[in-house]
Amino acid sequence: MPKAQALRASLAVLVPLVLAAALLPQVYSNQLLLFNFLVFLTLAQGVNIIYGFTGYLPFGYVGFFGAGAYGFALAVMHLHAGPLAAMAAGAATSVIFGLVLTPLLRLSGPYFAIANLAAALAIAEIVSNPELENITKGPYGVSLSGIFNPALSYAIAILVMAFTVGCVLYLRYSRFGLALQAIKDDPISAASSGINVVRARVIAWLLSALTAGLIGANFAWYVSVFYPDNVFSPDFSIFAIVFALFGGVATVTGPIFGVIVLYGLYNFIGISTPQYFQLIYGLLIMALVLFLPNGLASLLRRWGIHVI
Amino acid sequence: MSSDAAASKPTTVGDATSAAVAASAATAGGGRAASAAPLLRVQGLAKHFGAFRALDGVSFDVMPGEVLGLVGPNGSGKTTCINVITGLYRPDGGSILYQGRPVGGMAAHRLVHQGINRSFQIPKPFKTLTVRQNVEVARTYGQHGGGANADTGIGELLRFLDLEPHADRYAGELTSAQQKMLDLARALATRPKLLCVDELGAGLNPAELDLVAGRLRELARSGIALLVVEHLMDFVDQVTDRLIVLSAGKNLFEGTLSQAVQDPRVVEVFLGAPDEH
Amino acid sequence: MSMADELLRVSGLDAGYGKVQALWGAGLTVRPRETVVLLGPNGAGKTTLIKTIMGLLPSWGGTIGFEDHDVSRERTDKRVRRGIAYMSETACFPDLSVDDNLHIGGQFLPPAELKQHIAGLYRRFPILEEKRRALGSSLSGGQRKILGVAKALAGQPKLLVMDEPSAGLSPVFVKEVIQVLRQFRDLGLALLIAEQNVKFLDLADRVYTLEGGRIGFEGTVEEMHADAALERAYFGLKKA
Amino acid sequence: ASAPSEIKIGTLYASSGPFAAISMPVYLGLKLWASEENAKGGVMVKPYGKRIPVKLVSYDDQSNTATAATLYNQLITQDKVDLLVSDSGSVLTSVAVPIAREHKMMLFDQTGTGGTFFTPDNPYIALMSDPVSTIWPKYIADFLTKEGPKLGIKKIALLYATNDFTGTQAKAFRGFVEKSGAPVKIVYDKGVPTSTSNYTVLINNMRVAQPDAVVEMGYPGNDIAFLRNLRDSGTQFKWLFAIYPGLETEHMIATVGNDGLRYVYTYVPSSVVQYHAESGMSLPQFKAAWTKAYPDNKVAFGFNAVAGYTTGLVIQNALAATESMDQLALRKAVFGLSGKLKTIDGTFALDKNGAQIGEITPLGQLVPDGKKGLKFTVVYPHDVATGKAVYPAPSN
Amino acid sequence: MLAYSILAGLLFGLYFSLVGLGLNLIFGVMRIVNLAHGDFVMLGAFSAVGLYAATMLNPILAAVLCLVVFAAIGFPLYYALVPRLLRSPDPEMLSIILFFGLSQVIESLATIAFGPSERSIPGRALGHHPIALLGETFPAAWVVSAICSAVAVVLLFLYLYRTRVGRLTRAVMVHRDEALATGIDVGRVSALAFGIGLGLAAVAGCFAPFMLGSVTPASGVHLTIQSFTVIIVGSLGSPLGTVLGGLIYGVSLMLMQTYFSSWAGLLPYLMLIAILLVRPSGLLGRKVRHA
Ligand SMILES: Nc1ncnc2c1ncn2[C@@H]1O[C@H](COP(=O)(O)OP(=O)(O)OP(=O)(O)O)[C@@H](O)[C@H]1O
Ligand SMILES: Nc1ncnc2c1ncn2[C@@H]1O[C@H](COP(=O)(O)OP(=O)(O)OP(=O)(O)O)[C@@H](O)[C@H]1O
Ligand SMILES: [Mg+2]
Ligand SMILES: [Mg+2]
Repeated sequence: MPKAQALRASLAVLVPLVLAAALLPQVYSNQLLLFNFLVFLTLAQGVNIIYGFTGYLPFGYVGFFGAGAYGFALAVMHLHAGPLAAMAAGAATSVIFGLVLTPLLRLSGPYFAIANLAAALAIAEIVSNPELENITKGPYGVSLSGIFNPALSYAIAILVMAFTVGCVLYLRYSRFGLALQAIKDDPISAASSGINVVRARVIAWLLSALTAGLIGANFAWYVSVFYPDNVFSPDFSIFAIVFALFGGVATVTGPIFGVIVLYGLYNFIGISTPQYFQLIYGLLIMALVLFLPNGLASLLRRWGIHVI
Repeated sequence: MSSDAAASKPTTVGDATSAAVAASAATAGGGRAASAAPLLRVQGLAKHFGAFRALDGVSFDVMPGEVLGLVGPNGSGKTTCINVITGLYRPDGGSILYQGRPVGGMAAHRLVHQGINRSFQIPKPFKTLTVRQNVEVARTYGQHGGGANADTGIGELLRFLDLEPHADRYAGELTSAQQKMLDLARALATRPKLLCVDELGAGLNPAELDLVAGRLRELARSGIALLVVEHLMDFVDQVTDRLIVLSAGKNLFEGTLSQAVQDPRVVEVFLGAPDEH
Repeated sequence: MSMADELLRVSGLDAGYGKVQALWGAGLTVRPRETVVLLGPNGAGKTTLIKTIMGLLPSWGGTIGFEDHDVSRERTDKRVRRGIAYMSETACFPDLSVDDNLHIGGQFLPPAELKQHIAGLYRRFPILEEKRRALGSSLSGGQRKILGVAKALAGQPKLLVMDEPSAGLSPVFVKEVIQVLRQFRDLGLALLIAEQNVKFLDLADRVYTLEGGRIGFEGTVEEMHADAALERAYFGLKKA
Repeated sequence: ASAPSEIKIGTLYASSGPFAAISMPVYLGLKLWASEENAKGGVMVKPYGKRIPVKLVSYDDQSNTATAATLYNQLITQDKVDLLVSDSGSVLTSVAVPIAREHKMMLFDQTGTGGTFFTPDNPYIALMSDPVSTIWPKYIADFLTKEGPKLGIKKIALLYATNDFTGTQAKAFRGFVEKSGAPVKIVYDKGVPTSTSNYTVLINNMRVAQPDAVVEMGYPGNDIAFLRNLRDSGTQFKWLFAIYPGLETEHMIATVGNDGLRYVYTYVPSSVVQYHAESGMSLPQFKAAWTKAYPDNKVAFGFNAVAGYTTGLVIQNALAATESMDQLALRKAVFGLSGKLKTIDGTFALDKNGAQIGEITPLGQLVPDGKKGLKFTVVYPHDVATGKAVYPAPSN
Repeated sequence: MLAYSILAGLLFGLYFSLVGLGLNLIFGVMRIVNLAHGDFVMLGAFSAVGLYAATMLNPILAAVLCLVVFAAIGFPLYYALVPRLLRSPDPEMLSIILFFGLSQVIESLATIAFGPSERSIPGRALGHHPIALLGETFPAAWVVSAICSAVAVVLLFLYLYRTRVGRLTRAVMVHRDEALATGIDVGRVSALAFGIGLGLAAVAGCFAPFMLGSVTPASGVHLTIQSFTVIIVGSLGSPLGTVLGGLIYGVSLMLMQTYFSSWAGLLPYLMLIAILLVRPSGLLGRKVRHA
């Protein structure tokens, strides 16, 4: 892939995204809504990294998110770390969790998806176990009001999101990304093309763990009071996956559109017609799968628009 | 293979192969001296699937630059043999020496870097990548440490295997036969010294078989040792120097085809009684 | 169409994949009890033609007539019920027992009739009788093809369509398969076979060649040998 | 200042998901209060010196905390509500705490009893109804430690669901018992996941420990499963406490059945103690109003419904007393009610951090009443007691 | 205590194999991940509750009724959703989203219809007195539910291995394309399997009030996860595996409750992971040949 093209693409995607994220709070005061957009943009791209480029559907993706959040919380509570150091700790926790889970990559298709879900539920169970109260505060939730700082944590979230999108851009335009797609198509052939399949997969896996961990830590920082149920809620996984798939995986812009459109609609419905919130949203998702199965990206392609 | 490609044969093949296999040309220099040390030595190779013994003590040598035919009835263990040699399965017994070093159970991609590669009986292309990208990937990661400039000689390689017209189609759209050629192209892109081809001829008509046979001989001449699994005897006759006949995971026979057709056991389990007409 | 002497009549058939057209106005006929072999370089469109005849690929244009019906718009299972059996590359269900495979092949026959018909098949193929409980996947490549033929025949078709039945078979099995087909041809079964292996021409009453998605030559094997170009294209240099 | 046409009260509810069951009654209770007051032309708002209708601005968070967070923010930043009322339960309240604080909004915390919410450095929260979990189980402990020995209760079994609500109470209970130094011992002490829906084996294990008294603490789902399994497996304990038979009596009767509830000890909610309400409706009135407003009893009437209604009453009295509509002024007004306001829910009292320490619900026992019915006897503390504890529970 | 836990585990497990059965059938035939499975179980439960409240109908009869009704509902639902889905590029994964949407719809409709709070059926509906089993006594409802589950499993087994359609169903399970080529009306066979799958889910639901104490419209999610644990452990597409998975799940859960109660929630997940790491395609899964 020509470097120039990659560069152009990166600018075309990152600049507007970051600008929008940075400026919107000036005009729209529900910053938390914007923050959640950043969270889901990052998570959807994280899903994109692992599912879009290697074909593993991370059904328990929230495990990384929660690990990041609790890594953050533990660092603050026990090491009295500053927010940024604590975020590093959160990311590290998530990556370590990812390392522990690498054996799951031996599984395929739904087996992986469900095993990953199980892993996420497992870590949630562990964290929320009252016998670990002195460490994790068990089910009683953590309160980090001391370091509560919405403005700064929002700014950092923009960086995390940008970093994640950057990773996807790299995969989209690098040889490594091509290798990953090759593996996705046929691991055996990939191996006999000289690709170290296991290593490549692990790298992608840990990369998506890292991004989820970062944003998880960031989330913990932003809300600063939460329970295990908050940060390990399966909704995070499902939303991220739905957004990514709807937008179109293995592209950079697909998941971005996915989040903007779907999460936008989600909040719109939730605020405009709360009484039928769940019903309408459920129907909407079904309709999208049935009538737009290849995601938005495919639609654009059909209209002859090149999708980055 | 489209017949027009047949026209552009003799010239391209030369430089294509030299490009494709420059790396290995030195090692064997085309010579097939029986005295030379074997490139690959398989001894008492065993592979079990549960209680079933797919390979049960198979032994043979492949000399540098030699074309060895590996034939046998369906289910006799030919593909399994290749799978084990190329690191797809770890052996359950016996030894594999490559250039004198044991490589049994080594990871597939490392064997590729060492110069062992293969094509698949049921072709396995990267369906969502274009033909060119398929080869690019192999060229990029095929040598140790990766790095090789992705697009050197890819054009020649595609031309050499008559894939150039399809270079920018998705591999998933090719016919099985074309996909087999793509497998071959990918293998060659990694500059192998030992190349195992599994039933390249299946589904080709005699004219096409002649063409493919020619290509394989080209490769052999440029110094690549070939292990050829095939059921079509005319093809085997054209391509191979020597034959190993497997039966039920064991060596049944070793020698030339002309000797093989004399051997009643080979005739019984593999060749079948000569046609009445 | 007056089909008295024609079992299958394909005319002006177009088909392809997505936007890529692979078949251009192909036409052919198969008469009752007749064996037709379809030759062609790879990529010519044999598989496409056969899959379209079976309704596994949508036809873009043209007609497919079987007996007195236009089946071009019918679902595959309907066509099979009419008596067009198809043997795919997979040939049989690898994860089902031989017995299951045969019963599935003849699923739409009345149970009693199917029972004795299958018994008949076992008599004809003792090798399957031995392995009736074994899984398809445990059979060797050749045995699988034989099971495939038997499975196709279990439905008592009038026409058996096959895509490269000999691909990947060791010589002994190729001979076996040809034997079997010969038997059925003699029993009055019409065959349409896409093959590359010239040995199958011994069976053929008529031959079609397909090139670049278009029917080229049509005629008998003798006529084919008479044509030098075809000779070279299909029988290779050695024989020429 | 010119009086606004309406007082905007923002709140969330969970119509679906795990918290729907405890959220909806609270929400409907609050809604009922609003419509009652509006029928009277609104609530008296002191700064404007006149009655002003209240408007409930409410969204559905579907038990999803991320969504809840955005919606709380929506209420504050977009709808610019005058008062912020949190959703029911600690989990859905938790996200509101920092948000309210950030925007300097007084959070009317309905049933979020989580200990972590109430910190000296956060003036922007007050708990309306439930006692904070850390003191709620006091009377259970007192009864077992003070009266227990006389009745011959020596061994106690404690089984609880490991969530904030019941986990904290179990912890508190354990603490009280140990501090008391009474000759009673906790011989079985296990926490189970809140998702536990099957207690048969646990019950059997408890039986093996031969406790004289069993304390089971869980969400309604847990209590229902526990009591049903207990009855179905034919086991009976001499003394058994569970939370929801008291808090959601009708609901429990509907799901567990009378026979499964006989002689069970439980919190006696306002519903029986009949606190004489100086503000708002008395319990019978409220019950009547409820059945009138929600004839299709899809949402269970009980303690949670009362809690929602109480929230309304606190707001009403705070508005009547506040100097201005400024949030800190409101806080002052709310804290001003502490110890004075007497509602259907008993005395409203806050500690300095805003945690509810008003009525600690007494301990009562459900005893057979007539053929199939059940009635409460309040057994502890003595000053409100209406009868003696039946121990051991006669086998039915 | 040990004996009791194991016995209870077996009964409970038998029930959970029933809960997973329908999900597995649907996956086996259509390679569709029915994320709304638990919600159909929930609907079955509410039907039983409603029928009992209205007419005191015995849950066992309710189960029979549900099997028929939900199977009937399954047909149109199949044709509305699945064919379109199967035409999409990656049906297996897209099905996850589609049926997630469906589960949302079902849950919300259920909430609108029944309200959010717990509903149940008195335990005596399935027998008044606990039943003694090998010296231990269990709730009658348990034993009855377990027996009904066993019956359902056997019936499904007979359907698959003793009937003509069952044979075709297995054919579609093992190789959809070959089934098409062989002239099987894959659509009809699948629709049937889909209906039966939903029917089984509903049947399982009819016993849920007894096994789970009560149900709410939100119960679906947890049930779906548990079902997946069960069928993955036993390996996808294999009804026998489901039974095995169910029993293992039940027994280990009960043992966990007995010895490390607060960790009980953790166990099923660890077990699932452990088993998959040892046998990547479940306990009864066959190894796939790669080349
Ligand atoms: N992964 C596997 N699992 C189980 N059995 C296997 C596996 N791979 C091969 N076998 C069995 O091992 C035997 C040898 O298979 P193999 O494919 O090597 O034979 P072959 O000589 O290549 O046959 P053919 O000429 O038909 O390709 C066969 O019986 C096959 O069923
Ligand atoms: N799935 C597909 N998508 C797009 N194009 C395809 C697809 N399958 C085949 N084609 C194209 O259609 C043409 C005919 O293919 P077909 O498989 O019918 O040829 P064939 O005669 O069967 O070849 P072979 O002898 O190798 O089987 C080829 O050009 C091929 O590239
Ligand atoms: Mg082979
Ligand atoms: Mg073909």
